[in-house]
Amino acid sequence: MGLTDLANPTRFMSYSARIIPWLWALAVLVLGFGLYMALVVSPEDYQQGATVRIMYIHVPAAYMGMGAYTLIAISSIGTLVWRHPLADVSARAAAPIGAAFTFVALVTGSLWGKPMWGAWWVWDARLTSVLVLFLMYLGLIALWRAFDDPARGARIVAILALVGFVNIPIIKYSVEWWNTLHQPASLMRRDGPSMPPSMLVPLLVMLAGVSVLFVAMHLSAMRNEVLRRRVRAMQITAARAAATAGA
Amino acid sequence: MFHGVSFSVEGGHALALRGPNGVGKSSLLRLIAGLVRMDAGTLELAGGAPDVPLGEQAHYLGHLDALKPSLSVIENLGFWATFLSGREAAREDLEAALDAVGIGDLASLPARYLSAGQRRRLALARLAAVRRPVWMLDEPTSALDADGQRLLFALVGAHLSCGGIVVVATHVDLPFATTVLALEAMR
Amino acid sequence: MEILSSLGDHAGFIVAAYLVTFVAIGALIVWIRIDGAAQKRALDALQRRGFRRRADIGVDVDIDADDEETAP
Amino acid sequence: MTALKALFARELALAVRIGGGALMAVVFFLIVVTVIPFGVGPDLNVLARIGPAILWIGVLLANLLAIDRLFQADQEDGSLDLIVMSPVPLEMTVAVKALAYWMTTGLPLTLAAPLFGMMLNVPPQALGAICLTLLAGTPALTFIGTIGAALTVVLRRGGLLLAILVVPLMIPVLIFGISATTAVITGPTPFLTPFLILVALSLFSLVLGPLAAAAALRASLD
Repeated sequence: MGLTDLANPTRFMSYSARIIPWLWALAVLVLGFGLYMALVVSPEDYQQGATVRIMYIHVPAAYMGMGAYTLIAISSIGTLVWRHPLADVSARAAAPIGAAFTFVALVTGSLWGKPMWGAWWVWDARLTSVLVLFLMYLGLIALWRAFDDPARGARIVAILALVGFVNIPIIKYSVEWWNTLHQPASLMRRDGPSMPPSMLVPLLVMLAGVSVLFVAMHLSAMRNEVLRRRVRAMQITAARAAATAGA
Repeated sequence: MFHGVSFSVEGGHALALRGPNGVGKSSLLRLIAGLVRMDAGTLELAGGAPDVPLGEQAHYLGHLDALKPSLSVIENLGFWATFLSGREAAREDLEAALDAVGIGDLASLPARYLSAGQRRRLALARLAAVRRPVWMLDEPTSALDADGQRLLFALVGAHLSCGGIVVVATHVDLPFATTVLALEAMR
Repeated sequence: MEILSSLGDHAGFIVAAYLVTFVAIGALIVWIRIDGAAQKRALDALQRRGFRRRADIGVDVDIDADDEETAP
Repeated sequence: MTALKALFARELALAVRIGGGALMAVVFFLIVVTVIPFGVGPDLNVLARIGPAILWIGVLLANLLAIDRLFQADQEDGSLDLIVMSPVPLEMTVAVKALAYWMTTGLPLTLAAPLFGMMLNVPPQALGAICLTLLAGTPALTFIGTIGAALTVVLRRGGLLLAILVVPLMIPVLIFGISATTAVITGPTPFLTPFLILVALSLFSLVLGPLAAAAALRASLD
């Protein structure tokens, strides 16, 4: 079932209607298992003690925030280059979800930082980059809402999304240059994660769980978006019908 | 802008303002409506409420339709009916006004989906929804199709038959506007 | 609750973090559900009034162009 | 009275619906709060000292952002003519529109300020003071802003000019707002004196704003 098969909205609606319940079930299962491992099984950190458990939601949320923006960028290419009819639907559905995950990453990061650094918010490199990403999400959503006609807005927002995506590495590098207070990125170190497996496994399970949850939410949001466009098309028809019928 | 302009219109009659573009037909309408300050001369509605300025006893239909795209058709009309009359507008009256201009079944649609003609009719519905003795219409037939114009003439006819006054700036001959005030450009 | 005591002295922060996450993601899921229901209701209302969706004039023609659903 | 209630309801609906700019000011405020540390540096002590100033100036600028559309939107679609012609006194109409603008812009900014204050490491007791002073100050910012909005209603690119016109009038509000806040942090001066002056400024602008704005609207429609 290639991407083009999904191009047809109704086929997408019928396929997604079948897949979504299973996705929700899988998400609940994996997240339940992940939370159990994160909260109960995994050991405490010798320095931070129990607060390290916040990592099990902070890191997946931050990854999901990044992942969603990447998905939006890919969808934007779909809108601009392949003119895929569902590309804008996918991007528009992903933005609020990505923004929510980024917000969660910010709040959990702040809560995680308070006991360690003694301040609610520390302008360290990674948290600040996530904050800038959050602002870019708000920009995308605001621009989408500024257009009434989704077809016209799609291309314009797609350009903003791509421009934003290209700038993410630049922002990341410059923010790190601006401040190197944050502890070295343990998970992304070249020589592999420095975390013991007993911590890494729960983290990866949580990451998988959150990803499945994201796909379930994203497909549901896409369905809403398709319905919203059908309502809009019918409202236009209603107005035209009244005009042509000379009622 | 004007000088030596004087006119009078009895109840139940309509006055048509004619003249080339830019001669000031719209400005004269806005002046009567009280939107523009009058340097000299008097403006008086014999028989109207004495202390109430003319503008508050008149409807003004300008080139713009005063509609908000994000509000629905009936919300737009409901707002103006309440705001201009000071009383809560009953839904039946609003629906009746919408039917009078032929867009009754678009009531719940957002106004952004209306065509120019339909928006013009929604603006006209304001006149049907709130009773005011004097109507000032600035090229009311613009953007209206044949059916729309028929409804407009019916509305104006009803208004005139119960003693209302209409002052209309127009380029087109209107059946209801018999007496004409031709404005010439200043030499 | 044995878990709470095992969270050590910073238990408050951990609980707060998980709480915020559940509330935020939960609110998002609820919003998606509500939005879906609202769109379906609007769609039914319009369809009940007999307006077919296959709009030859509709702006998003490509969205509906190859659609087989037969409106009532 | 029902007419003003209808106007208030319409203004709120317009701000909240798709095209409306209700939360736009809060996002702009967040951007201001985010950008300044990139300039000043991540040092928390510096940020803590200038925190209240960043918050207040952020709110002042964010409040100015959408206020030029307060009358211009109505003027462009013809609503302003009907509003001026209606039996409802123009001063009351302007006051109601300003109140609706404050509810959808000033209030969210005031509620967001303590949250953003935490990002600037502003001490907790000052967060309360900031929220209180903004609650007293934002009405003044809004009502003074309406004067600028009315003055520039017919100008094409009024937004920029509006800021230049009214920001000088807002300086007293800024001064007493920040002095009341810093009174709580460093505190030789008591909190109450500047705060009460701030409230007085707000009440004064509650009266001056609608009067001046209504006069400006009538003049610009002429």
